[in-house]
Formats: sequence, structure tokens, C-alpha cells
Amino acid sequence: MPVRQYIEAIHDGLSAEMAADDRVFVLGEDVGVRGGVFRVTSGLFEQFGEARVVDTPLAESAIVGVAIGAAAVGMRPVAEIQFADFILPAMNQIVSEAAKMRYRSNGDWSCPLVVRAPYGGGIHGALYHSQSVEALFAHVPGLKIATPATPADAKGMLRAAIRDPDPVLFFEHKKLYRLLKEDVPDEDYIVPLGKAAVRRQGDDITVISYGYVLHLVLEAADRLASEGITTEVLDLRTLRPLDEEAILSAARKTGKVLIVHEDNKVAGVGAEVSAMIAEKALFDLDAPIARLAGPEVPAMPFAPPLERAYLLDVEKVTNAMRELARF
Amino acid sequence: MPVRQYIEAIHDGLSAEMAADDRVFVLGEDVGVRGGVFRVTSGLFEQFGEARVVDTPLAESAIVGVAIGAAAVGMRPVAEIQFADFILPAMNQIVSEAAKMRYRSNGDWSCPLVVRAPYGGGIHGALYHSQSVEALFAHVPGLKIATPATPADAKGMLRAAIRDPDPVLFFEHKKLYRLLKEDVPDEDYIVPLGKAAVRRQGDDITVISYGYVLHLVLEAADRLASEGITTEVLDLRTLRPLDEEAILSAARKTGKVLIVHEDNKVAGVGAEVSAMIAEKALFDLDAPIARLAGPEVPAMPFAPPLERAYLLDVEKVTNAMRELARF
Amino acid sequence: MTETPRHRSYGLTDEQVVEMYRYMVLARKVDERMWLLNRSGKIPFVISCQGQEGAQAGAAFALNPKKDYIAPYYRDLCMVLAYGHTARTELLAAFGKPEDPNSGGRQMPGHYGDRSRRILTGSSPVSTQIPHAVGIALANKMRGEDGVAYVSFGEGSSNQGDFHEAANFAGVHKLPVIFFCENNRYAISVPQDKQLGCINVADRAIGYGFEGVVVDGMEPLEVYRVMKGAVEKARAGGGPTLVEAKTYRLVPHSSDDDDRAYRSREEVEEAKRTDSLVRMKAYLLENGVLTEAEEADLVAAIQEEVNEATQYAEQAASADPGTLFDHVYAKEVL
Amino acid sequence: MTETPRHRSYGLTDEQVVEMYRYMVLARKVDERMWLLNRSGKIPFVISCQGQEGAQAGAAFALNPKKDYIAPYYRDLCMVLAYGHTARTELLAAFGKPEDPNSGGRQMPGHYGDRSRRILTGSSPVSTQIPHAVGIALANKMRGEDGVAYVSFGEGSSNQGDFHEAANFAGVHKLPVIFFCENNRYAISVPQDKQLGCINVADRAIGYGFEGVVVDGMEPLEVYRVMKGAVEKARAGGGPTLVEAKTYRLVPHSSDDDDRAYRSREEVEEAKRTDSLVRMKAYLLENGVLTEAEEADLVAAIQEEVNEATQYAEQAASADPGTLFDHVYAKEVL
Ligand SMILES: Cc1ncc(C[n+]2csc(CCOP(=O)(O)OP(=O)(O)O)c2C)c(N)n1
Ligand SMILES: Cc1ncc(C[n+]2csc(CCOP(=O)(O)OP(=O)(O)O)c2C)c(N)n1
Ligand SMILES: [Mg+2]
Ligand SMILES: [Mg+2]
Repeated sequence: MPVRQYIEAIHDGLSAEMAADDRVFVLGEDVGVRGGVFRVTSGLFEQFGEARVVDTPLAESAIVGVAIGAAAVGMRPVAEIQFADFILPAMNQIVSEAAKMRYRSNGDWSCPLVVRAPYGGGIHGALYHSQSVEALFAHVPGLKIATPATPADAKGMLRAAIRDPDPVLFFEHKKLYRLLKEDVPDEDYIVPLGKAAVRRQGDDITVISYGYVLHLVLEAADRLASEGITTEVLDLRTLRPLDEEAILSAARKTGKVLIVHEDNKVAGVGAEVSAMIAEKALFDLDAPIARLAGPEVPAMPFAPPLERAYLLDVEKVTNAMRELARF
Repeated sequence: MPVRQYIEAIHDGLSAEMAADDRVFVLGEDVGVRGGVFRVTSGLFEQFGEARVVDTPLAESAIVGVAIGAAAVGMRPVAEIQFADFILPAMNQIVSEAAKMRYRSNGDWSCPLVVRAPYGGGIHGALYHSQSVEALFAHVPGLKIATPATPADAKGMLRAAIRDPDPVLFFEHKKLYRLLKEDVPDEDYIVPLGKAAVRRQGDDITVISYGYVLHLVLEAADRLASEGITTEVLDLRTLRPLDEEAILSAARKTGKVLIVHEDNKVAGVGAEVSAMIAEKALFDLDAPIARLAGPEVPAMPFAPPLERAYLLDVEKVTNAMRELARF
Repeated sequence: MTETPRHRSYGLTDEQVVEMYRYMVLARKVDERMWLLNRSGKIPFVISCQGQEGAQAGAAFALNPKKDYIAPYYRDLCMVLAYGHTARTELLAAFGKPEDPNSGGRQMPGHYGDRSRRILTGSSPVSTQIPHAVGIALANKMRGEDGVAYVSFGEGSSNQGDFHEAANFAGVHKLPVIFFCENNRYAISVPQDKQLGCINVADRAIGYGFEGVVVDGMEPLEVYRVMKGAVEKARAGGGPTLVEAKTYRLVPHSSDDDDRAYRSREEVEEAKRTDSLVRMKAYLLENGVLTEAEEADLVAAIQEEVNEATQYAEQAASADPGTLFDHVYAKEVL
Repeated sequence: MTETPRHRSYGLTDEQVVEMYRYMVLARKVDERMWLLNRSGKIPFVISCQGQEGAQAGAAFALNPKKDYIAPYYRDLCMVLAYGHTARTELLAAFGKPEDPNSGGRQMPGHYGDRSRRILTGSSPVSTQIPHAVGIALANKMRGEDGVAYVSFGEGSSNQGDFHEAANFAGVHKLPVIFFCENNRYAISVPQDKQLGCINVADRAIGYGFEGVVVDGMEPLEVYRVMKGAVEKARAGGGPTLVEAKTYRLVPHSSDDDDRAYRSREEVEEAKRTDSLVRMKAYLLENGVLTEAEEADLVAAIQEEVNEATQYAEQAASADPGTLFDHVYAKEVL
């Protein structure tokens, strides 16, 4: 199996789906000649031509809105939003239109659309090139939200998203793009949406996470193992719908749950995970349900000391896990 | 004290603030000559003139964006979004701009803006004239969110919102507009943002709610009282920031908590309330933290049987409360 | 009468022009019936096409329902009738009945949609359908199909960002799409001079690199002529056109509105004299396409159709509450 | 030299025109320094004004910093220098230091703001500042003040809905605002013909009912002349103007970009010949406003200023992590 980076895996998944299905096309800002500002779509323009790799005008609501129209009549658009921070001008199209088309038409119309966007911080991108936006959509029925944390998942979940008959938001953490490599199958496979993955088995505490910070959790779990603390780590992978069964069984296994995400805490995805556990597995708990998340400030600043202060790191994660274990 | 409806109280609060402070002005669709489609701004055009009661073009992002600019240079705009469902085109202006102006300028600039919008269902408004949108904003640091449930709160919180130095989203439940009347002070008063209110004292169960459905909870509590079940009822009033102290003490008081809102459940405001309790008051609980909320469908349909099936009613609320009491 | 009547010189047969008139009358009668039902408390809401039937009929006849998708807005009752809907489908919608093909009674009346008839599903937030039509046009172009996409909206709605972004996208990619603005002079209570910085919405087209045309929307044949040109151009690869039909809304914005608050009765009465139904009838009589008796029969038949539809829709089964959870997502994935 | 030199006929003194040139050179030198610092790993990011200094200087001199607010975009280094910022303030921003008056190092370089200098705080999502400027103009009008609001943006950004909505709002209310488009022919990699359905961004103005003017943005004096007219008109209650300055971006989009992927070196070299700094210098020498020696001194002084600023900014204290939580909300409410 070839060893691929996260960004390569996404590229490969896109390219494979485009090759397999000529209804699939890509549109967005700088996705064509330039191959995307992060280079995810690099080479696709040359491979599939400008009709299927469309450089759009700088207008996110149109990018999504045009994609919705094309999806409605049978195409399979994959729209790129250059940074997740810039998805907000398209909020109305995503929430009022894409998410509601099937329901409002009583199942007559549908919207098989993928919106890809790089999110997350730690690249000196300051307030507007660092945000996590998943919580703004997690509340919306009709949408699915994918946040893969590994190259193999990224490819498999992207392929699942493209084949999905409903709109999928596909959020790619920028710090993951070139962070790690792993074996990624070349053959046709998907990783189904809606299924979490146990990344590590343990008996003392359960940590539920997703995206880049999952890797901090795994590193922290390694450290704690040497202190005799074993950790069950669940990677949510899909944030809507959440994998209730996996969440509840991971919570029950140790009775001590910590939820970790980079996004700020209040009304974040962790709130729903916690509420689900508090509703359905309360009596299996031996400790309060803890959350470790970004601080309640509008977004991370540029100045390196402030960016560091905002972001989680292995230290902060290890401390929170140790504290829970000792509870 | 005059007896006023919720809608009259809002009108009066607006009118009083405009009279007291000539930086305050109103802008939005049909707010002028027509006095608003719900008639909240009725008479203000005649009273304050077209310069201070501005009928805008049909463009929500501009309504909010223009208001932000005016607020930045010292005005106190109160923007009306005709229906909360139509706030989404302004999402970028609210979240990227209003919420972040103070922070990103290191405290140099600010945005004393109020955005008013009628929300909620039960008026045959179908998918797009019935939605609750508060959860889409509850995650955003820099914003405040008010959802008053009574005439006196509506007036006092609106006056607080207008005087607040930061952006406030002020959501008015349409079913409340003409539902009930109560004494509303004529003199200058405010109801501070960020403070919940205990609406009823009880020892068996705690119900936390806000907006229209709070009144269903109170009615249900009446019914249950005759069955010997007493209910502590907390009205959140402000959804960001949440009143942590009030929530935790209401939860601790009975150890059995039900959160009720009209908005759909997953990643709704109830999730944060539940997670807060599960984090800080877990060992005071005698029952799983329950949530009763709208179903996970995109929005309520027009057909009366479907609208009824979507909405909470006293029956559903009473049942959920009774079930919790019996736990 | 030696001159060729206008409709023939525009390429319409006598049968077609009578048909056009029939749709206009049908739309008016269905619309009027809905107001009656609303005022008698039987349906909670109406939003009207009255005053805009002629513009819609003219536009509809320039399109080919076998290949051209439409993304109509809430006043396009006459348009969707010409696209195959009936008094019955629309009254089913008005009563919110599950048999309604638009939305199975899930949306308010006036929220059209029907995949089998190439009517895109619409929502309430205005202008969102404009980029959708551009997306349909893009799909047509990508697939090498010669269908045209048609989208309509009010003049107030032309101030939304989505109009601008979509029109520019279509201009850059020279897509086969017609932007049809039904300018009825008001957006609820706000008159066009408080909505539009410009004189004509059509003036905006140059900002996107294509043609903008103003046409008298009370003259169905003129609308047909202009639309026909735009459709032919789009089909031939010539790109988009913005057509602005000047119309007037003869009734309040919706059943929840009271238009006396913002416009004079004189203005409304004045506008009624330009009503396309009145003009079209006169034209058909004058040109001997229809006799008074035939016209009376036509109206009577429609009245009958509307009565039957009302009865049918009222008696049709109501939605089963158990269906609330249907169609949030596709039933089967992969 | 019997003719009046152009700048005098436009109402600029010799001192002013030298000052204008000085800001252009200052902006260029600060900008070049930032690239050096970036390439040597000292600062993580630069976004450049190079090629657009002349347009900005010309625009700035038509405004009155004592009463006119500006809502600049990320390339407006020369504009904010003319509005009172300095090499030091901008290098402090580049190093993300808390002394930076723009944002205390919270935002990326190129995100301007300064209340004391009437520079509105800006963000990264493009075009959001356009309605803000309209709001400032509305406030001016409401308060009966004669300040003008100025807002700038790229040609790509003129495709955002916010541009359209804001321009139309200003058109309807005839507000004192200048929309200044710095058309540098690219939006990152996308050339203007793939961004704009129209030929000129200025063509869009008619769609909002006001004037659109195209000007050679490599000619500061011409930009000044056009802007002066627009500002006077706005101040006198004549409403908005859309000014499109045709410029060229001489360097990559930002330090993260590689422009060789999407434009030829020949094209860039060709454009360098139109560089406003080169032209302006020639103009000043030709008209005897400046000698070669004076010009060399001016450049040397700026170089010195930039060196000093670099050193100062690099050595300035770093942000205290404890300030992370400051300024989310006002400290005291009521
Ligand atoms: C985004 C959005 N904002 C506000 C509304 C409320 N609204 C419905 S129709 C309307 C006026 C539309 O005017 P125009 O576009 O001229 O169309 P007309 O109704 O006159 O045909 C408004 C403000 C809406 N439906 N969507
Ligand atoms: C809403 C939004 N979408 C995308 C971006 C990413 N982005 C930054 S600058 C830019 C191109 C801007 O082009 P133009 O408006 O022509 O200005 P220029 O950079 O050429 O001066 C893009 C796409 C952004 N900042 N904001
Ligand atoms: Mg209208
Ligand atoms: Mg540009």
C-alpha cells in the first residue's frame, strides 16, 4: 500500500472519484490553474480539464449556490471553500438550501453536494485563517459533517461523502495536511460516514476527540501509559450524525470521560457529546464529564505567544487526562 | 403600572430608548411606513422621522453590515431582521465582524449593535417562518443572545441590549407577541443580560427553559402540582452568556433536571446547559439529565398535523416532567 | 385587418395565444379562490400572482418544458401552471395536503417544485434560487445539453448578494440562463425607489457583461418576444440575459399584509387598467382569435375546474403525523 | 516649462506632491523589508502593496484625515501611512507585537485599524468592510457631519454579495461614500476575465444609480484628480462614486503564493515599466520639483526610518499570554 500524507490522500480520493464518475467536478477559488492555495487539487486541472475543475469568481455564496443547482440536476459537485473561516457568506445556501432541499420537497429533490474546507489553527493564520467552524453546523438536520484525522480516513470518508446522496461538509485540519503519513489503500474503498473509531484501548479513562487534537490525545495517552494510566480513545470522525453507540460504549467502559476539541468549548460539539452521555449513561459515570477545548475568545490571535496560549498542546491534554484519571 | 403585551413592551422599550438617546435608530425591511410586518415598530416612523426609522433595501447582510459601520462610529443601531430564518445571509457580518471587532482591534473599536428578530413556530409559517436560530450563534464568543419570555423582561432586556457596548442578538418569539399581558413598568429600568430568573419554586424536579415553551413548562408545573409534584422552573433569559450560577443551583436543588426548548435537540442550547451541569454538578444529580426539544428534522412543515407533531405542547411537556419526577 | 396580428409575427399560432390567455385566467381564478378560502378561514395563507400573470405567461411560452428547468419564485403561479401544474395541485398545496406535488403540503403555498416537470424546489429566503439556476445552466453546459435555465425574482430581491454573485458567475462562464425580474414596484411596503439605487433592474446587466432588457410586463406578447430572443441566444451559446418585466402587484403582498398602509387606492385602481388579462382579452377579440362567447366558455370551464379542484383539495387526506421524520436524509446510503 | 505642471493644475502644491511620493517610497520600502524578514524566517507572513502605492497615494491626498474615515483592505499600506501610520507601526504589526496600534499583534499584518486615526478595523473575509463604510456614511449623514467614508477592495472582491448590497444601499440613500476598487488584474491566481463578467468594475455603478469612473492607477495624480472630484461631490451631498483604479500587483499575492504558476515573467516585467514610483520620480524630476540628489536623500532617509523601525519592532516586547482573554466584551456593562 502506498504511504501517503493526509493532503495527498484527499487529492487521491478526489482524483479517483472524478475518474470513476464524470458527474463529479470541482469548483472553488484558485482550485484550477493554481491547484488550490494548499495544493489539494494540484494536477486535477491538467488531468480533467477546465470544465471539471472550475476556478470560480471570489464569492462563496455563489460557489455553494451554483453547486447546489448542479447537484439538484444530477451532478456531483465538490465545492472548495478556501478557508473554513470563509464559509460564513455561504451559510444561508448551506443551511436554508442544501440541508432542506430533500425535506421541503417531500423527497422529490435532493442535493448530493460536498463542501470541502480547511480549518483549524497553529499556522500563524490569526483570527480568520484558523477557526474551527464545525459547531456552527452540527445543529443542522439535513447536513452531515466529516472531520477525518488520518490519511486513510480522509480518503475513504471523502469518497463516501462524494457518493453520499445528501450534502456533506468535509472539514480538513490544515495542520494535518503534511503532519503524518500512513498506508493508504490504492483500491476503491470508503470509510462510512457516521461511524466513530476506537483508536486505542484502555481501562482508566475515556477520551473522545476528533481532528488534529486527536493526535495530541494519542501522544498524551502514550505518556500516561508509562505512568500506569490506560486510555480508551475514541475518534468521532463524523460530527453529524454522531455515533451514539460508540460514544456510549466508550463512556461506559471506563466511567470517566474527557472530551477534547480545538474549537471553543461553549456550545461546541463536546457539549452534545457530553449531553448525550449525561442523558443515556449517567449512572455508568465515576467522574464529572470533562471538556478540554479552546478558550472563549473570538478566535486565535496572530502573535505567537497568544496563539500558543489559545491552542491545546500535549502538555495541556496530558494534564487534563491525568487529572481525570486521579479523580 | 400599565398592562402591556410582549409586542407592545418591545415597542415601548424601543421608543423610550430612541427618545432618550438620539444615537439610537432603527433599520430594516418594512420597519418604516409599514411599522414592521409584525407591527413592532408601528408609529416610530411618525414619531422619530424617516432618518431614524430606515426602510432598507431587501438585503440582510447590508442591514447588519451598515449597522455595524454606524455602530463603530458611535451610533446605536437596532437592526430588524424580518424573520429569524432570514438572518443567515447576515451570518458573516454577525460572526466575522460584529462579534470580533473589539477583540481583533485589541479593544480599540467596538460594536454596540442590537439585531432583533422574531423566531419560533406555531403560526403556520412552515419551514422558513418558524425556525429557532439561537443555537447557531450560542457558540460564538463576542456575541450576547437574549430570548425574553415575558413582556416586562422583553422591555427591560431590550433596553439593556441597546445600552450594551457589545453586539446583542435579541430574539422575540412570535407566539409570545400577543399571547399574554402583564404589568410593565413605565419608568426607566433594565433587566440585565446574563441573569436567569427562577419562575417557580419546587423540590421534586428542575426544569430549565426559555422563550415560548417556558409558558408550557409553567402550565405543566401547575398540573403536576395537583399530582403532588413540585417544580423548580428556571428561565434562562440570556443564552450567551449563560447564567452558570443560577443553572447549577437550580440543578442542585432537586437533582433532577429537564431542559426544554422548541429548537431541535442535537447541539442545541440544551446541550451546553446539560454539559455544564454534567461537568460541575454531576454528583448532585439523582437522574440522567433529560432534554425535551424539537425533532431532528430541518424545520417544521406547513401542514397542520405535521406542525403539531413538530411542536411541543403542554401534554408533551407534562409527560416528560412526570417521567422525570418518577425516575 | 390586413396586417398580421402581432402574435403571429412573433411566431405564435392562434391556438397558442388562446392557450396563453387560458393560463392567465386560470392563474387569476385559482388565486382569487385562495383569497376567498383565506378570508373564510379555510387556509392560513395566500401569496398572489395577480397583476403578474401576463409577464409569466409570456415568459413560459418562450421556454421548452421538455428541456428547460425553471426556478420560479412565490408569485409564479401562472408560470407553474404553464409548466404542467393545475388548479388541483395548487389547491392541494394551499390546503397543505400530502398529495400536493410541490412539497406534499410541507411548505407554504407558493413554494413551487416538481422534479418531473423541471420545476426546481424553492424556499422562502429570497434570491437563493438564482445561483441554483446558474448551477443548472452550468450542468447543462458541462453535459453538452441545450436546455436553458430560467429564474425569476422580484425587484427587491435583486438587491440580495445572491443575485449579484450568481449573475456574475453566469456572465463569466457565459451560461445558458435567463434572469427574469418581475418588477411589481413594491417589496412588501417598500417602493422601488427605496429599494433600487438604479432606475431599472436591467441596468445591472452590464455589470455582468450581458444584455439587460426592459419590457412591459403587462403585455404578454411583448414579454414573449423578448424572452424568445433571450432563450434562443442562450440555447445557441450566447450566454445569459437579464429581462426586467415592469408589472404591478394588484393585491396586498400576501394575506397577512394590508397595502392601504403604503399605497393609495387611486394608484391601485390606475394600475388595474393595465391588467394584462383585460388587455389580452381585448387583443384576442379585436384580432378575431376569440369571440365573446368563446371567451365566456373558457372562463366558465376554468371556474368549473377551480371549483372541482377546491372540493378535491379540501377533501383530500391530511398529512399523517408519522411522516414528519421522512426525507431528512436519503433512506439508503451506498 | 511654460505650462503649469499637472499637480498644480489639480490643486496640489509642490510640497504635497513630494509628500505623496515620499509615502509611496515609504510604503515600498516597508513592504520590501517585510519580504526580506519573511524570507529570512523572521516574520511568518507578508501581503503586499507593491504596484498599488500610486493609486493609494493619489486617493489618500484627496481625503481629509481629520474628518474622513477610511475602511482599507490588506494592500493599503501606502494609504494607512498617509493616514498617520509609520514604518514602526507596520513593522510592529508584522512582528505581531502588542505595541502595534492596528490590532496589538492580534491580526495578521495588513489588517489595519486605528480609531484615533479614523482607520476602521478590518478583517480577512473580503468585502465585509464595504457595508461598514456605508454605515459610517449613514452616520455622517444622520449627524449632519460632512465627513466622507472611503472604502477600498480588489476587483475579485467586487464579486461578493456584500459589495452589491452595500453599493445599492448607498445609492438609494445617496450617502457620502467612495467605493475605490484597486483592480490589479488578479485575485490570487484568477485573472480578471475569470472573475468579472463585465469589462470594468466601474460598469457596475450604473446598477446602483451613481457614477463609475475608470482611472489609470499607476498615475497618482490622475487618481488624485478623479478622487478629488468624487470626494467633493460626496461632501456636497451628491452621493457615492465608484472609482476603479487599474493597477498591477508586482509581487506574488502573499508570502505564501508562487505567482509563476499562473502568470508569465514577461507580463510581470512589462508591468514593472508602468510602476507608479518610477513614473512619479520621473515626473518630479522633469518638473523640477525634486532634484536627483534630493530624491536620493529622501530615499536614504526612508531607508534609515525603515531600519530603525525594524530594529525597534523586533526588539519590542512580545505579547503577554495573559492578555489572551482581554477585550472579548467591554469590561464594564452599565
Ligand atoms: C432573505 C429574505 N428576507 C426577507 C424576506 C421577507 N420577504 C418576503 S417577500 C419580501 C419582499 C420581496 O419583494 P420583491 O423581491 O420585490 O418581490 P415581490 O414580493 O414584490 O414580488 C420580503 C421582504 C424573505 N422572504 N427572504
Ligand atoms: C470571503 C473570502 N474568501 C476568500 C478569501 C481568500 N482570499 C484572500 S485575498 C483573495 C483574492 C482577492 O482578490 P482581489 O479582490 O482582486 O484583491 P487583490 O488581492 O488582488 O488585491 C482571496 C480569494 C478571503 N480573504 N475572504
Ligand atoms: Mg416587488
Ligand atoms: Mg485583484
